[in-house]
Amino acid sequence: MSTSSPPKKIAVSVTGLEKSFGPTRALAGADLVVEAGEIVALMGANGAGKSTLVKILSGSISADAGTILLNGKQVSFASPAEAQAAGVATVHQATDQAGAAGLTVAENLTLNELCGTGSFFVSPRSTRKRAAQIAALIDLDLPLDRDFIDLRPAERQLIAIARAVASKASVLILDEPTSSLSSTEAERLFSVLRRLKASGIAILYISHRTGDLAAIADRAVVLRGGKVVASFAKPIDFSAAVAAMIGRTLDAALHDGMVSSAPILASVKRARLIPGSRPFDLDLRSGEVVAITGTLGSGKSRLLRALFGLEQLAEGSFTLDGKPWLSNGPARSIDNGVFMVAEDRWASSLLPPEIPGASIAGTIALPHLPRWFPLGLLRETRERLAASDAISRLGIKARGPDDTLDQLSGGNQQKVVLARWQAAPCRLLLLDEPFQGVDVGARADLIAAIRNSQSGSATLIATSDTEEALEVADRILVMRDHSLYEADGHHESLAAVIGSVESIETRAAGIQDKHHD
Amino acid sequence: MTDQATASSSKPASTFAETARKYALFVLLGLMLVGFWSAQPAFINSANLFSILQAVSVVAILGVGVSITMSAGGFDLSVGSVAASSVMAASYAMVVLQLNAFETLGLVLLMGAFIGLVNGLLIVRVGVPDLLATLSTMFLLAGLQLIPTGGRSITAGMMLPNGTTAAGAYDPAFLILGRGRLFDTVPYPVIVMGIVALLAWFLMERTRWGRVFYAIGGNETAAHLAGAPTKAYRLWAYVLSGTLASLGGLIVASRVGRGDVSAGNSLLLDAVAASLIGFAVLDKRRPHVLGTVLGAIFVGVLLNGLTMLNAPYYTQDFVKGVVLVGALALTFGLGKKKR
Amino acid sequence: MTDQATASSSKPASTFAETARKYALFVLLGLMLVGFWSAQPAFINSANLFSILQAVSVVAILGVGVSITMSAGGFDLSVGSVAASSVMAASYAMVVLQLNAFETLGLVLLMGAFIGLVNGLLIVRVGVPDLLATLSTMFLLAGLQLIPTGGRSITAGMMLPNGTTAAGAYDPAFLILGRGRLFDTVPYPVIVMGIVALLAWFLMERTRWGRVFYAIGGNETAAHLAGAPTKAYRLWAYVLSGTLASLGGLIVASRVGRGDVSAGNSLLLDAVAASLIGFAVLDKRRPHVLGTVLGAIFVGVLLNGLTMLNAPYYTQDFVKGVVLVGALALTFGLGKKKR
Amino acid sequence: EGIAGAPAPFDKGGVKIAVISFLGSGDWLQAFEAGVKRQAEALGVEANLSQARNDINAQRELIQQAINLGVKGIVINNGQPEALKDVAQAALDAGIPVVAYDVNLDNAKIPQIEQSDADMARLVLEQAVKEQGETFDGGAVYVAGFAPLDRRYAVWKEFGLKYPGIKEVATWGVVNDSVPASVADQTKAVLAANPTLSVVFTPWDEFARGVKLAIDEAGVADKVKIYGVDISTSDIQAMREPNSPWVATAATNPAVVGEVSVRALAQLIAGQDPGRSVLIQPTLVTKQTLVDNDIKTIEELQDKFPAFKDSDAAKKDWIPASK
Ligand SMILES: Nc1ncnc2c1ncn2[C@@H]1O[C@H](COP(=O)(O)OP(=O)(O)OP(=O)(O)O)[C@@H](O)[C@H]1O
Ligand SMILES: Nc1ncnc2c1ncn2[C@@H]1O[C@H](COP(=O)(O)OP(=O)(O)OP(=O)(O)O)[C@@H](O)[C@H]1O
Ligand SMILES: [Mg+2]
Ligand SMILES: [Mg+2]
Repeated sequence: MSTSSPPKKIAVSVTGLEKSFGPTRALAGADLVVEAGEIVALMGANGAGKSTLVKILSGSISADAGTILLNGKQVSFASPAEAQAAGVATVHQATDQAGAAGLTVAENLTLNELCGTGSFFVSPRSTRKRAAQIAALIDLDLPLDRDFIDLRPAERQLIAIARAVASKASVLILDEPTSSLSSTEAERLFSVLRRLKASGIAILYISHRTGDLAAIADRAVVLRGGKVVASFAKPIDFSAAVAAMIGRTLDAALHDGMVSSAPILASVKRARLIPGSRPFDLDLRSGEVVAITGTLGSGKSRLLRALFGLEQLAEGSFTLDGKPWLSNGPARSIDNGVFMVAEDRWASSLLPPEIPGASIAGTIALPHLPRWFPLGLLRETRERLAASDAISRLGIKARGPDDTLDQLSGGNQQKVVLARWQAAPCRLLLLDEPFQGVDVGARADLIAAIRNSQSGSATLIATSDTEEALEVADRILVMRDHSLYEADGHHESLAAVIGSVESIETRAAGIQDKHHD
Repeated sequence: MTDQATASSSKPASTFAETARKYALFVLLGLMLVGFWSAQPAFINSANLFSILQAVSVVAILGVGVSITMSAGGFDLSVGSVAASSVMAASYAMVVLQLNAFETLGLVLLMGAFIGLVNGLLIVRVGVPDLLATLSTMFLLAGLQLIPTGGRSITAGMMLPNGTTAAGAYDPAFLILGRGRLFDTVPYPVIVMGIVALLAWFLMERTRWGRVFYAIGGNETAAHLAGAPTKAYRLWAYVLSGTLASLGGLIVASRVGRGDVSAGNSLLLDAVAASLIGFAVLDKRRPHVLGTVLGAIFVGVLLNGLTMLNAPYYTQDFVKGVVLVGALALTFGLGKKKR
Repeated sequence: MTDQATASSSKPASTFAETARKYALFVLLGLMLVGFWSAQPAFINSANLFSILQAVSVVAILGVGVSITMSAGGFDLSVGSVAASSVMAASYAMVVLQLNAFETLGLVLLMGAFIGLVNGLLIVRVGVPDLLATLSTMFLLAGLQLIPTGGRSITAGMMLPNGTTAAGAYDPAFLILGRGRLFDTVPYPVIVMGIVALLAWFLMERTRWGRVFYAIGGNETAAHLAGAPTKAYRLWAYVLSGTLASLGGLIVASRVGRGDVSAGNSLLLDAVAASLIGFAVLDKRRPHVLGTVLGAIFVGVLLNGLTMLNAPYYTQDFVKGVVLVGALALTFGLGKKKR
Repeated sequence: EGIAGAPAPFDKGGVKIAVISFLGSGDWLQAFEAGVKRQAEALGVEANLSQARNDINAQRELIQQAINLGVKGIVINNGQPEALKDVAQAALDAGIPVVAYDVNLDNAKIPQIEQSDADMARLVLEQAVKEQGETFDGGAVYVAGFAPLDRRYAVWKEFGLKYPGIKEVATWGVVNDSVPASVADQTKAVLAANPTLSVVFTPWDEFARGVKLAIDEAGVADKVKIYGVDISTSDIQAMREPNSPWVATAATNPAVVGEVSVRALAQLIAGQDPGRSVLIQPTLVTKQTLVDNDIKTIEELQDKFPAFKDSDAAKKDWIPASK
C-alpha cells in the first residue's frame, strides 16, 4: 500500500491455465498474479470461470494446461490436502460444502485440522477449546455444540471463513464469501482481511458485490470467457470493470421511488415473529416491490416463511386481499398465489441431476404440475414450452429446456428458480436472497424480470445487501431483532438511504441494549 | 459465457463409453441367452423362457415396490416378510376362515396396504428413519404370521391350536392365479408382473405423481417448498410397496397351495438386488421400474441357465456374484467421472 | 448476531423429552432386566448374564463394523457372508491345510481385510454404489465359500472332493477363543467384544480419524475440500468392517468347532438391527459404537429372557419387533422437530 | 455305452434324469447327492442335480424346468405335497416318470421312497426311556413348519402321553444361519431356568450340536443327555468326545436314500414297477457302539454296519451296484 516499499514478492502466479468440462471451456488460458500483502478482486459474470480457477488453485480439480507458481516454485496440486500443505487456504463458493452434517459447529471449525495433520487424539473438550480460538479470529459467536445441519447458510459461510483464516496460509482465496452475509458481518470480515493483508498474506477475493470490492480490493482483474480481459488498479473504475465483464454498460437501475397508492394487497398486523419481540405492521400494495434488509439472524427469512405458511407468528395476523390469510403450508400458499423462493437455491429448489424432472423444464414445472396436468398425465411439450419461454424471456444461458441445473452457472440457476414462480399468476411473491451469487449483469436481468412482472401482485424481498435492496425495491424496510422499521424518507441518494438504514440499526441496537439491561 | 453458449448449442454426440454403459446390461443379457442356448438348446424353447419369467415374477413385483420407495427417498426392508405373511394370511383365510378366492384376494391386498400404511405412519408421523421402521416391521411380521397357527404351516385339514381341525381348503379358483396359463402358454404370474410393471412404469415415468416421488427422493425440502404434500406421498409409496408385496405373496400362495413358515429374507434380498441392478440399466443411476424388472430377469436367466447346465448349486451364488460385480464394474467403471 | 450470541451463551436446560429420548433405551433395558428377574430369578445370575453377552458378542462385533462403514456414509451388506466364509476358511485352514491356531487366526483375519479391500476398491475406484458393491460381494462369498469343499461342511475326518480324507483337526488352542473363560467366569468372546468395542469407540470418538469418518459421512465433498483423503478413509472403513466380520466368524468357528455352510444372512440382519437401534442410544441419531453394542445387548437380553420364560420361538421375533418399534417410537416420536 | 442286457433305454445309454431337492445345503444333502451320483454313474445315466434352497416355489420352477429340458425321469427329494402335486402330474402327463422321497404326492403313479421319521424318533426315544427310566423332566428343540421335524416331534408328544412320568418342561429352537450357535445360546437360558432338565430330544442334528455346545459350556454333561436324529461324520466326532452328553441318535444313510431313489426311478423308466412304497429302515447309533467299535467317520460306520451301508430296496439284477 505504501508507495515507498520495494516491489512486493509475487505469491501466486498463474499462466495459460485451461480447463474444459466436456464441451464447455471454463478456462481458456487465464493469467493472474497476486503479490504478497495484496488483495486482488477477481471479477466476472456467472460462468466466467472464477470458481474453476479457484478449484484448480485449491487442488480440488486439476487443470488441463497451464502452470501455477507458488512463491516462485511450480506446483500442481493433486488434492486439497496438498494445496493446504503448500499454504493455500480456500473458502469455496458453495455453502453446502462448507462443513459436514452430523458434526458439531466446534468440529466443523476444526475440520481442516481434523482432516489434515492436527493432533491425533481429540476430545470434545480439546475440540471446543481449539474451535473457540478459531471462532475468535473472526469474532464468530456460534453455539459450539449445535449440529452443522441446523445452521443457516450465512453461519455455514462464516465457519468456512473462520477455518480458512485460521490455517496459517500464505495465500487466501475467498470465493464469494459474503454472498449470504449482511453488511455488518461483511464489514467485520473486511477488517480481518485487512489485518491479514498487513501481515503479508496474498488474498484473492471474488464477489459480485461491487461495494465489497470497492472497500478492500487493491486491484481488480476481470475474467471473461475463461480469459483475463482487463485489469484495473486502484482506484477501480467499476463501471468500466462491469463493462469488461458483461460486454455492456449497466445503467443504474432507476425506478421512481414513488409512494404507491395502489390498493393494499397483503398486510401484516401487530405481528410478533417471536414472543417478546416488538410488534410491527406491514402493508404491501399491489404492484409494489418491497425489500427488507437487516443483519444475519434478524428474522427476515422467518417473516417470509411465516407468510408462506412454514412457520407461525407468535402473535398477530395476515390478510390477503382484505381477507384473513393463514396458510398451513406451501401447498395451500401456492394454491392461493403466494409463492416463495427460499434462500440457498440448491437446498431449497433444485434436484440432483439423475432425477427425472431435474431439467430446466422439470424444475420450472414442479409446483405447477397439479394445475398443468390435472389428469396426472405428463405432457412434456407443455413443460418445455414454459421453459423455452423463460429461457428467452430471462436470457438464461443454456442449451435448452432439457439441461439439468447442475450444468448452469449460479446466476442462471437463480433465473430458472425465478422463472418457476413467474410461470403462474401470482398474488404475493416472496424472494429470500434472490441475488445470492448472481453477477451484476444477471442481477440486472433478474431485477428487470421482477419489476416487469409486477402488475397485480406484490413482491417482498429479503436481502442482506443494502445495495441490492436499493436497486430492486420501491420501498426498503429494515429488520432488527425480529421487528420491522421503516427507512426514513425516500431515497434521494444511495448514501442517504444507507445512512438512514444504518441509523435505524444503531437505534435498534440501542433499544436492544436497553432491553438487556 | 459466449463460448459456452456456442458450445452448448450443438448437443454432443454421446460417446462410446456412454452408449456402452447405457446398454451394458442388455448386451450382457443377450450374450447370456446366446451362450446358454448354444450350450443347451432346450434353454431357448418358449416353455423354458416363460418359466424363467414366471420364476422371476414375484421378485420383480416386490422389486418394483422397493424401487418406488427408493425413488421417494425411502427403503422398504419389510417387503419380504409382507410377502411371507401374505402367504400365511391367504392360507388362513381360505383354510381356517373358509373364505373364497375373491374375498381372500381382497383381504390379503388390504392387509398388505395396511402394513404399508403402518410403515408409512411410523416414518412420516413418528419420524422413525425408513430403514429402522421397516426393519422393525420385518421382525414383527416374521413373528406375527406364526401366531394364529402356533407356528404350524397351514394346510387343508390341519390341526388348529385349539384342537379342532380346519374345515376349509384352498379355493381352486385361487390356485389358477399362480398355476394357470393364458392360451395355455403365458403363465398368469407373468401377466400380472407385466401389468404391474407397465402400470408402475407409467405411474413413475409418465405422470406427475411419479415426478413428485422422484422429486421427494432427490430433495424433499425442495419438493415440499414446491407445494407437494411430501408426507402423503411418502406414505403412499409405502402403501404401494406393501400392496405389491402382498400381491407377490398371493402369487406364491397360489403356486404353493399352502401356508408355509418361511422368513422371506431371500425374497427381500433378491428384490433389493433386482432394484439395485436396475440402477445400471440405461445408465439411469437411480431406481426405476424398467431397470428393476430387467434386473430380476437378468438374475433369473442366469440361474435358470446354470441349473440347466447342471452347475453345482454352490457355484450359482458365486457366478451370480461375479456377474453382478462384472456388470456393475462395466456400468459404473467406464470412465464416468464421479459426481 | 447479537441476539444469537445471547441465546447461545445460556445453554438451555435440556427438556424432559430430550432426557427421556436420551436414556430411553437404558431405561427400557433396566425395566426388562428387572421384569425378567422377577419372573425368573435364575435370569439375573452371573452365568446367565455372561451367556447373554457371549450370545451377542458376534453380532455386536459385526455391528461395530457396519456402524463404522455407516458413519463413513457407506453400508456393508457383506459382513454376514464374510463371517460365514471365515468360519469355513478357519475350518479349512486347520482341517485340510493343517495349520495351527495362530496361523489360522492370521490367515482368516487377512482374508477378511482383503475382502474389505475388494469392497472398498469396487466402491472407491470403480465407483459402484456401496449397497450394490457389498451386495455383490455377499452373493459372491456365499458361493465361493462352498467351492473348496464342494458344498460339504468341514469337520475332522471329512471326505474331500478328491476322495481322500482330511488329515487335520481343529487345534485345541483355537477352540479356547470361543469356549474358554477368563478366571472361569468371563467368556473370551465377551472379552474380545469388549476390546473391540473399546478400541472402536476410542477410534471413532476420540481420534482425528474417527471424526473424519463422520465428516465423510456427513458431507464427503466438504471433508475432501478440508484436506481429508476421503477415498482412503472409505477404503479403510471397509477394511475394518471386513476384518471385524472375519473376527466374528472366527469366534463362531471356535465355538461351533466345524465349518458350516451358511449365507450369514441372519447375522447380517441382526448386525444391521443392532447398529440401527444404536441410533437411538443417547439420542445420537447416527451410527455409533456404544449404541451398536448396546443395541445388540438389548436384543440379546430380550431373547434370553423370553427363552427362559419358555415363550414359543415364534413369539420371540414378534416381541423383538414390538419392542423395536416401541423403543424407536419413543426415541424418535417424543416431539423432536423434523430436520 | 449302455448296459448290455438291460431293458431299454438303458441298453443304449444317454438317459438323463433330474434330481430336485427341496433343501439347499448341508451334509445330509451332500451325502444324498453323492449316493445319487454313484448309482447314476453305475447305470450310465446323466443326473441333473438342482436344489430349491428351502423355497417351495423354486422347487416347482425346477420341476417345470426339468420338464422343459425333456429329461427321462425326475426324483423329487423332500418338499410339500400341496405345492408339488400339480407339477408332478404335469411331468407324468408329459410322459416323464417321477419318484418322490419323503414327500407324499398322493399319486398312484408316483412311488414313495420313505425313511420313516416316526420310526427314527421312536427308536431313539425308546432308547431314552430304556436308559433314563419312565420318569424324567425333558425338553425338545423344535421349530414348526418343517415336515420331517413335525413328524418327529409328534412322536415326542406321543411319548409324553404314553409315559405320564415324562414331563416336557421346555420347548425351544430356532432356524437361522447359525443354528448351532443360536440354539446353544437359547439352551443355556433354558438350562439356567430349568435345573431339573435331564433329557433333551433333538429331532435334527444341527439342534443336537447346539444343545451339546450349551451343555458343555454350562458344565452339566453328567446331568443332561441328548437323544437325537440324523448322523454325519462331525456328529460322530461330537458323540465320541469324552463325556459327551449326546448319547444316542437314529438315522438312515442319506447316500443309500439317494441310491434307492435312482434305482426306483430307473425301474420306472424301464417300464417296470418298483412298488408303490419303498421303505428304508433307520438304524440306532449309540455313543457306546461308536466308542466300542472305534468308529470315527460315516465311512467307518458303513463298514461296520452293513445295514447302514446298503439297502435291498428297489434292487434288480440288471441294475449294477454302485461302488
Ligand atoms: N463440474 C462441472 N461440470 C460441467 N461444467 C462445469 C463444471 N463446473 C463448472 N462448469 C462450467 O464451467 C463454466 C465456469 O464455471 P465457474 O463455476 O468457474 O463460473 P464462475 O465464474 O464461478 O460463475 P459464478 O459467478 O456463477 O460462480 C460454467 O459454464 C460452468 O457451467
Ligand atoms: N434452521 C434454524 N435453526 C435454528 N435457528 C434458526 C433456524 N432458522 C432461523 N433460526 C433462528 O431464527 C432467527 C431468525 O432467523 P432468520 O433466518 O429469519 O434470519 P435472517 O434475517 O433471514 O438471517 P439471514 O440473513 O441469515 O438469512 C435467528 O435468531 C436464527 O437463530
Ligand atoms: Mg463461482
Ligand atoms: Mg435469511
